[in-house]
Amino acid sequence: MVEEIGKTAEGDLIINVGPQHPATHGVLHLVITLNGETIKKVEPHLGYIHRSIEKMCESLTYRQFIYCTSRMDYLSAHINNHACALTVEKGLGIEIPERAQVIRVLMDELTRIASHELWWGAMAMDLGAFTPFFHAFRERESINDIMEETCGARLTMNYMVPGGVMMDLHPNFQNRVKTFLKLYKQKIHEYDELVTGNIIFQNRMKGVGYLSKEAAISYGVTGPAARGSGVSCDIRKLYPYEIYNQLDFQEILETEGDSFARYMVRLREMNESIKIIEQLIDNIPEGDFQAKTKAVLKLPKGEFYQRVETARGELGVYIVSEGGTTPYRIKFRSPGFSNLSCLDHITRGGKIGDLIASMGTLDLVIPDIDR
Amino acid sequence: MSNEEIKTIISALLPSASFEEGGEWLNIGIEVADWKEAAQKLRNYEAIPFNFLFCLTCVDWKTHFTMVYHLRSTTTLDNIVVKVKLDREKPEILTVSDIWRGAEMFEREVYDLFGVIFLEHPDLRRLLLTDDWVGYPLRKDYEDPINMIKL
Amino acid sequence: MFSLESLTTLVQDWLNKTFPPAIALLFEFVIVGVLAIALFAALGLVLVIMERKVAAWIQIRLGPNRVGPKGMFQSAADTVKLIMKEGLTPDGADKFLFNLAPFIVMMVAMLVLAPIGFAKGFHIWDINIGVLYVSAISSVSVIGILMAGWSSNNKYSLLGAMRSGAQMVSYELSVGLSVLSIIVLTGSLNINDIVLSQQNGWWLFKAHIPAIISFVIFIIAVTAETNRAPFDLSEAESELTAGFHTEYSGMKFALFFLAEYINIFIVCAIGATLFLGGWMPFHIGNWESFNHVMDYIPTFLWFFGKTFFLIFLIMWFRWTFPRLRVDQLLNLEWKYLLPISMVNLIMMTLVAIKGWHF
Amino acid sequence: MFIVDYLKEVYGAVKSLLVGMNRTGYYFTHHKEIITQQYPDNREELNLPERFRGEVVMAHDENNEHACTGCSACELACPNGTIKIINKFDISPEGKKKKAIDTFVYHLELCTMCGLCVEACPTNAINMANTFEHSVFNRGLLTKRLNNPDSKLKAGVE
Repeated sequence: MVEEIGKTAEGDLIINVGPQHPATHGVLHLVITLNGETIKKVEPHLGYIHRSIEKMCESLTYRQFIYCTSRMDYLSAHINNHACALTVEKGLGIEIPERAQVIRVLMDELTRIASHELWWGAMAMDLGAFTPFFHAFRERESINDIMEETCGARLTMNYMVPGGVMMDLHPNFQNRVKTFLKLYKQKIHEYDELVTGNIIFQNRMKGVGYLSKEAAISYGVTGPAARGSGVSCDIRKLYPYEIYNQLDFQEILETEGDSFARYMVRLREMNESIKIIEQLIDNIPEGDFQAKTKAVLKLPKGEFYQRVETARGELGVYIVSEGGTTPYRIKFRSPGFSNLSCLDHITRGGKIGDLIASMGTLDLVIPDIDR
Repeated sequence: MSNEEIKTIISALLPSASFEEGGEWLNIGIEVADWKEAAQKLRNYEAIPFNFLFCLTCVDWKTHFTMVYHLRSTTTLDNIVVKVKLDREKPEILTVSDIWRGAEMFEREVYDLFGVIFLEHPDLRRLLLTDDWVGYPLRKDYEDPINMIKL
Repeated sequence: MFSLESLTTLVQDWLNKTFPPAIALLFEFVIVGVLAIALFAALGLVLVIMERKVAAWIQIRLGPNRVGPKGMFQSAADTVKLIMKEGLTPDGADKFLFNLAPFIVMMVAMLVLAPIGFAKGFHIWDINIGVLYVSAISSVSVIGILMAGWSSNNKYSLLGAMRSGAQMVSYELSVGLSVLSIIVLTGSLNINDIVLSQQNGWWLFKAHIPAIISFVIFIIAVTAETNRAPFDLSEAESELTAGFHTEYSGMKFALFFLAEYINIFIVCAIGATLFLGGWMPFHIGNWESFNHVMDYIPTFLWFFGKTFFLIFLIMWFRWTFPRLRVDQLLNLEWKYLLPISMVNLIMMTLVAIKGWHF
Repeated sequence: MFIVDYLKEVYGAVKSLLVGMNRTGYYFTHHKEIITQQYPDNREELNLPERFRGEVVMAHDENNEHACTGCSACELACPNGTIKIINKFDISPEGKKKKAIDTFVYHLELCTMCGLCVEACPTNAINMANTFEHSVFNRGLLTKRLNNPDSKLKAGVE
């Protein structure tokens, strides 16, 4: 049986999962080859939401192109914008005020929690439990309200500008965040009661979708998916940006490498983000929220690469500048793209249900993959 | 490890490599013919195994293509950038998908958007665009009369 | 005790007096048919709105609240919508079987209704092998599901149907064994006799531990047999889009949908009859006055109350648990439920022989 | 000890299921936890934060005057070509020609509400309004003219 896996034979069932399918959360198209219920091969077909953002950005100025990246990984839109702003700042060589840095980190961590909340609900829904989805949205909504109040939008915030943030924090911000922290602490134990401790859920997750440490590195898997396999890859720790090196938080690592490990990494990561927010929320320094920049930004000739840790993994922004007002070439190294590449590897030999569980724990956002 | 130290190590490892100054990380230029062998060496170098290919892309310089490989070592956390110049008329390079398996998808994407042919690639097909798409959109001379955004 | 027996005998006597026996029988068939269909329609409407409200409250939502007072007519509006929709038949489908399948599933659901005692002296057919009849007929519905899955000419449907087949064949065993453990106590397959044997208390309480175990197994197994979450593998939404009824639309889909709810109602009615005394009011041993007070509540209310409680339990499962994987589903049956229910049956036999029950 | 392990496993499984049912049962009985907002009915109490970006508007004061000088900074800042400024030349009483805005065209259907135009505006002539119910039956209605007819530039704004 094992040697047959990966080869197609007569009598195999070839099924198109997607582009419209309840479990792919978007327009991912997987062509799976089945022998009965056993998966022999999974082949992703991409491009259903390809907008050629890289090409579009070549005709946008350094201020304008940031908004495009909110539409890539729309669940951590803030962190995407952050990466772009950082790259431009690196090119310009400007220092940004400390207040702006703290605001950025706070927003990043709020976004990370919001993204993981949504993932948690969607993950449970993939496995057939509908209720957690709504419970996760309750907490996520309060983050969205905070975002809306300060940034002016709920999902595609576009709050970052090169040199800082677009506007100062809303006066209510600190109170709202503290209310959220209180709500979160009241409700987080429900996550364990409803899903984590549930025997059906554990059976569905444990030992499913095994990704070894070597394979994770070889496939370029990053983020919680790789940390579930014991690969230390948190950019916030390895290559700290902004004020992350002054903060006290842990890089969550699990070594099992199965879906449950990836699940636990994300749940524990939310607590780490809460820890970061608690450290910062009462210590926002006074000062400017934006550094003084020229109206028209021109990056010097050269190449600039900056990576940040989004909720899904390592996002890299690679700008090749010819000295003009627009990037000559821009490349987004999106975390979902690399994480998707290991899907075939981890699902072969499993059941259809395992495919759904593994895919859920990779936390794929399709616009991020297609770009 | 500083860029200079990596430079000495790499120049011992790959005598034919050229180095480019500037930039955050060490830029290494490698000829197309030597690329596969150099990639093997970089991957399997014991002191600093560059085992993590975190970004693979291509830049169209109108006269030639440059393949850009960003490599990282997960043990020592050192980064290098490897650049391989390609002929624009006949862009061909050996695949590295057997060395870093994540490269398979990246190379398909580059093939799709730039038209670079990766020799010995296990499954070189269009990834994002439809199979019957004409042209390679990320090339600088690509013109699409309908869908282009011109500002 | 409030009884509907007088009503049924009255109708029968009047019909037999007025018409020749053959025509009277025909009239009785018509009345029963109309009543059964009316019950189906009413149950469909009530259970759908109930499910949606239960789901909404569990999920901290309001649920349907626009059509009618508190949204109570929502399912009627949905029915109208489903009737108006076009019932598509896919090109590659086996058209005859494709259109037949929903009716088979529906007919099975109707047939199982026959021996159930809705109230004292109110049932369609007081058959002496009632329980056997129910478990025999209810397994026929898998034919309808297989038929639907195969004839749709869709791989999702086929996979769903195959899963459903494996699931029903296995869980039938547990249902049978847990029903059997009550039969051991009553010594009769007649549903009326089973109800009457619980005059001085329901079997769930009278036969204590083994009865509770077999009740739990029964609830789990019937949840699986009616393809309800967490055992809804045959229509596993996130895996097989909609499983065996992926290709169905309009009223044909509605029939599957309705049959699912009718099946839940029937298995819950059987569960209520076997373990909770059917239409029998809540009696405790020989506390005459207490029992007498309980008798004032009409028997059909008792029956429907118990049944709906069990239905609520099954809905509660659905909105709490994730779905099992297909091999875990079969593991659960063959490694856990079946051995436990076999041991339990032996215990129950011991209890019955030794008279260790109340 | 196989039987003991088996029973422990069954007990643990059943307990974890009951814990979950307890949680959902709590929400089933506690209706005050419901968080649904009945959207079109709660229009009155719906308070959007003042920074919410709904659409670009141009503020006019009671004299029908605005602050837009027609410098087209917003047009340049917009990533999507949402804004188009058509200028005209006013003749001031002294007989001097002066650039002024004729029409401020705003394509709502192209707008992504990024707020870059508001950031770029040197005179704070435009700002983001809180309105969000933008659906119309005719796409043409989404192309808006932001300056009122016969409106003038506010005195003192350069």
